[in-house]
Amino acid sequence: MPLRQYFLELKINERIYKMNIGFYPGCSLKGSSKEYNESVLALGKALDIEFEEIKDWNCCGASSAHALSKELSLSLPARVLALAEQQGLKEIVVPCAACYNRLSTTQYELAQNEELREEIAKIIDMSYKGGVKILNVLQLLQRFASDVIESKVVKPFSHQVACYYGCLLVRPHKILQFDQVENPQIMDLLMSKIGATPIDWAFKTECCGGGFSVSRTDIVSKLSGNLLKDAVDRGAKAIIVACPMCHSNLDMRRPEINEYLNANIEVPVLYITQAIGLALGLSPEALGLERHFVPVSLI
Amino acid sequence: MSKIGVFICHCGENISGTVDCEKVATELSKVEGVAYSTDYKYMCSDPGQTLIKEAIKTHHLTGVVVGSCSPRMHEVTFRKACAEAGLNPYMCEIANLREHCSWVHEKGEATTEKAISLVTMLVEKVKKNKPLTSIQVPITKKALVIGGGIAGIQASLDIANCGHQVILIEKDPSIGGHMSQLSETFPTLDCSQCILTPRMVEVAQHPNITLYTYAELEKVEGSIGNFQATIRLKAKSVDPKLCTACGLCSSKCPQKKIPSEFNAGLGTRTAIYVPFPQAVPNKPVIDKEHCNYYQKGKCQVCQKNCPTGAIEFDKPDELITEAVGAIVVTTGFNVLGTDFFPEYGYGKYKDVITGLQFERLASASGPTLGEIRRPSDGQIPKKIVFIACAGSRDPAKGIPYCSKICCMYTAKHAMLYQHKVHEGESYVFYMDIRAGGKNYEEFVRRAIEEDGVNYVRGRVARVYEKNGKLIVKGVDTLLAGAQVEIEADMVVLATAGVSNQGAEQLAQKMHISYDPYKFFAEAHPKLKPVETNTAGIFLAGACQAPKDIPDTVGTASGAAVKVACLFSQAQLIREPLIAVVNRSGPPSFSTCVGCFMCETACPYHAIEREEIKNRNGEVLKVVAKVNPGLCQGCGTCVAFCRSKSIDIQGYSNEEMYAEVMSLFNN
Amino acid sequence: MKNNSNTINDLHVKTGVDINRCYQCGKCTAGCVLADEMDLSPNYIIRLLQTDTSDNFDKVLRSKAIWLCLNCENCVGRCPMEIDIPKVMDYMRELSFQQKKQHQAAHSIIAFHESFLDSIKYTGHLYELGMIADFKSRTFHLMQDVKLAPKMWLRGKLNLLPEMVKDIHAIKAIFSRTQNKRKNL
Amino acid sequence: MDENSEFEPNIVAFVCNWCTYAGADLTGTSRLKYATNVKIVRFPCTGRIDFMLLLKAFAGGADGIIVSGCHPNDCHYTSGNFHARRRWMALHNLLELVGIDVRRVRYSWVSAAEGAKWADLVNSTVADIRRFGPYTEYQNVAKQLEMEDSHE
Repeated sequence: MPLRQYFLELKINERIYKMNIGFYPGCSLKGSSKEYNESVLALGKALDIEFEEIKDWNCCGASSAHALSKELSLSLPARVLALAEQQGLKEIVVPCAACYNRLSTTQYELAQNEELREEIAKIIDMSYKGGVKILNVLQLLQRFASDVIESKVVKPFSHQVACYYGCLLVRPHKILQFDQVENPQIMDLLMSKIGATPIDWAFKTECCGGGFSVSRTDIVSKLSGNLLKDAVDRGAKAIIVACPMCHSNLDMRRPEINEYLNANIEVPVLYITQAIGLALGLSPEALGLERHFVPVSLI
Repeated sequence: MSKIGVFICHCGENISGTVDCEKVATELSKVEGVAYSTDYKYMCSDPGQTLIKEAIKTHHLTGVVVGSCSPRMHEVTFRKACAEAGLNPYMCEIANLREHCSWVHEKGEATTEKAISLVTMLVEKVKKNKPLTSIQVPITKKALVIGGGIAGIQASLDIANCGHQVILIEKDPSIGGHMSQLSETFPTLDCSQCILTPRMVEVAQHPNITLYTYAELEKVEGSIGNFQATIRLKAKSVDPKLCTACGLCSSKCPQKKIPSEFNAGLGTRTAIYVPFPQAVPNKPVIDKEHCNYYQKGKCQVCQKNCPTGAIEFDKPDELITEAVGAIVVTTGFNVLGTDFFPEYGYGKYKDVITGLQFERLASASGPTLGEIRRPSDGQIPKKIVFIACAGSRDPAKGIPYCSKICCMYTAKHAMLYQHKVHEGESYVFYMDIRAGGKNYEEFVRRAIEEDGVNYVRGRVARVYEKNGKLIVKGVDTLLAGAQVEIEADMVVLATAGVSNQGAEQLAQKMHISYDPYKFFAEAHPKLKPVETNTAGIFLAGACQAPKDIPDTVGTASGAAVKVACLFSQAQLIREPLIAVVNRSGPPSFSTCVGCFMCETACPYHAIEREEIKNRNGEVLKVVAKVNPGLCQGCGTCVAFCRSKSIDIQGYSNEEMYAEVMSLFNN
Repeated sequence: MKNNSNTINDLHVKTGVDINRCYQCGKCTAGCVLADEMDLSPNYIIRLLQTDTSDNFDKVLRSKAIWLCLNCENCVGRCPMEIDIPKVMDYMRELSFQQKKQHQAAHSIIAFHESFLDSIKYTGHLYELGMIADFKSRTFHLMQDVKLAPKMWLRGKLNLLPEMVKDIHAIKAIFSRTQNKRKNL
Repeated sequence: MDENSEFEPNIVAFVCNWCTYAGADLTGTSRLKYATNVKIVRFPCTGRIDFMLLLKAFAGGADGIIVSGCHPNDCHYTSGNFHARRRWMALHNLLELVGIDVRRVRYSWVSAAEGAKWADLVNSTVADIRRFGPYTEYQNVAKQLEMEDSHE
């Protein structure tokens, strides 16, 4: 029966695409946040998720393009999305929270406004129908691994942790539709599966200073410092993040933060992929832990 | 053959100043069917009316057209005069020569021509008019009041004191409503229960009031003057006749941790319970959802301990039907939850509470016996923050409207706090202070000036806990947007007032309209504030919109007067300007084809279905029938009817066509 | 004092944000992480724009606050009227930049944005080393982070050479097509 | 057109009793002046207005028609004005299709408090219809149809 055949094929296709998920690393993961890239890929391998990188991708423009040009801020991500679509990818995982945010925003804006979609299509000289689903790393882990992680844990990550989502993963909620805006839970849930105890703290979704790392380090020290202090005061032994900007601000800017706080906070900052990787028995080297400025003393 | 009389009024100079009245009368006398035509200085005066009456008698007039001021002024006068002369009042029409002609045009030929047209139009209409008689409907002089809060109590007492029977039903085990939960009341700070409980007792003891608590409306049939209301008396599991209210059952009940509704969740109650000590009636009921026996099949501790054997398990609900002539809906409001405001931490932090919970803390009958103590550890809060508009005026997460009462109760809360905790500090974050009302503004000023409450103009972004304190991050917009951070011990949210649960279903049962927020809609927002669009059903209190106690009591008395007015008549007399479905002899019995477009169009549910049967009792067809008690005469059904089978008396198709076409016949 | 070239109507049309809905509750400012650094608080900026006078519009264009906004979206997430302030900030920044009305204190922030975008323009990616060098030359913050770079290098976090997008013409085309909007780039 | 400057159009207004009729009364009480061309027919509600009556009026020789009732949500009978509006919107296209000049029907809302608005409505309608000239097309067609009917 042709209809039956059709459904059979559909199932096969689904299985294929489940295994092969699109991957957009973004610039940070290729540079200053290499360990995030390494840990995502290592964890993917451990969990049998195969990534297919978008070919010849470009920078999404992140925190700068939208400040100076709306069109540019939509065009750069639009090219990435169009490339993914061209490549036949139904879903792409975007570990960098900034890229995730920009790509999702572009997706939303283009879907809302046909005129704008045509205008952007002209600028990038490519068409984008809007069929690519964008996932952040937490969604990826929740989807593919929430039921298997627990069974694969070999070294429980039994520490008190502060799950830090930052702003870009959860806001704007209207566009991202991810978790609860004021009190997100998914990262807490994933961490508790590997034996960690997530603490209740006050700065889960407050901003770390984001793209001001270079231009206004003073602001970053203040914002990151305040949130780091709250986490430590409440007994966090590690900060868990899913955003390269949060990581670099909390990790690389630690001397400035300590100077601002007039303190010596040594709590390490781990990507969630690193924490889970450790619990699954992956080596610190494979997860890029040695690249951190603040040594990860928990292992 | 019609014999129409035409009477043109000069209205002093008001009409004759620009219209040549004599000419109008002369021209009209030439119109076919006009038997008499004249003009006079003041038609509405006694001699003027006598003129019309005499003419009707002398000339055997079959219809009258008066060219005068607006029918909205004197239609009643002239129709009454006609009736006194033996002419059916609905054979009299008024041509509006003043407001629609002489006053709005300059003197001249054209104005007189228009006046002639206006009178001619109505002459043509009157020719087609049919004599009509008023509709008389009998009235059952007993009222049903739904909801036993202060509105229902007031309405019941007022109606009962007029000498009419009242049935008051209340869904909870006791009457009293939200007002019984309040501590003190603004702007006088008198104790809520002290002024309410005497009224509650009065209701219970009034010979004209039948009180059914733990009862809900099941359905309503019929129309104004003659409703049949079916009421569900929920099984109380306690025989009130045997129960002596000794309280032994409650003290022995093993289910002790049920959040008390009366204490807004701040205290607990048992499964067999009296909601509060002053409850009326003061007899317990068993809450089946929490009772061990009803849920798990065993326990019956209350039954074993009851000295009078009053506990009766497994008794079914009872349905009773009551005939009533009018209904007053006083189902009140509800307090919005604040789960949708995660930034304020309600539900997460024990010491973030709602305004209603604060009322219970401040009330002498509350869980802390009137001391302000925070729920988490029972400490007296040294610093307290009140957040106004927690839900109100917030289209994004809450409700767009202003809940009206929050500004006042927040001022009251802050004041009560300052009175009870002298060394305490209180802050109110507000956007606007809406204190319109007698002595209201003075009350708020007192809170600020005498009691030292700190009013901060701005909203709060978030509340979080740190080291046992609630950190409130707000703003003072009057300081150019300076951020304000307060380490508070307790936060009180001025939660919005919303419609009660089940309001929509209740409205649908009674066919009354409601707004998008499920508050019941009054017939006219200004001039009919306690009526609904369904004749005989009235509204009072916060089921219409959030209201304070004075407004609630005002509308309750208003609704009671409307009921008393209705009951003061021997029979209900209504204008016959209503729709009718034509009827004829066999074989068709009516041109109505039974499409029931009229039924969908009618805003009053006045269209009923009538079966036409042959002699053997077989149904030939189903046609529409108008319930004259419900029809208000808008005529929307007439325009919808495809077969021209429904028509409206006084504005019938024939009459309106004649009126319009008279303009073009020359 | 109405001015035809910069109006809130333009703002409404181009961003879809209707700032007339704002009733000045201040919740945006209350939750803003940078409000105390700003010369104009977010709710004050909206109020200035609401007046729709060219003076007040200009005041916003010349403010430091628009450049400090991090687009963390705390404000819009909690706004009872769902006014997208970050979008307004983006719009005002773009205009301020076009009309060369940037606040002086925003110099380093804008320099960073320009270096960032330049890097993308020429490589298609963010070439961090190049960008930092470019930023330093723009701001003369020559000594900034001198200790950081070697540490990053040691940890393999700094690529010496940029990784280029193969189809660099496509990227350049995107830049040139959006160029007219960004005269200064 | 000059030849039409002397033309006095014949206009009928179908209004509801509760809002527009009362509004027109207020125009009178306020002594605001307007053109004499419009004659008001009182209905209980705009919902009552059978739009066949409009066609009849055009066939009879009306040059323009005003339909006016309560503002949305102000209807004395809750929803009659909505029914009227919906009916008008449906009919509007149909009339256009069969070639009736729909500009000659003015649909409006005038409340009991809008005396001045009523005067404006009448004056602007009269000015418009005066500009359009006498409406004879439909009248002729209707007469033609009537004749054909009577021949059969």
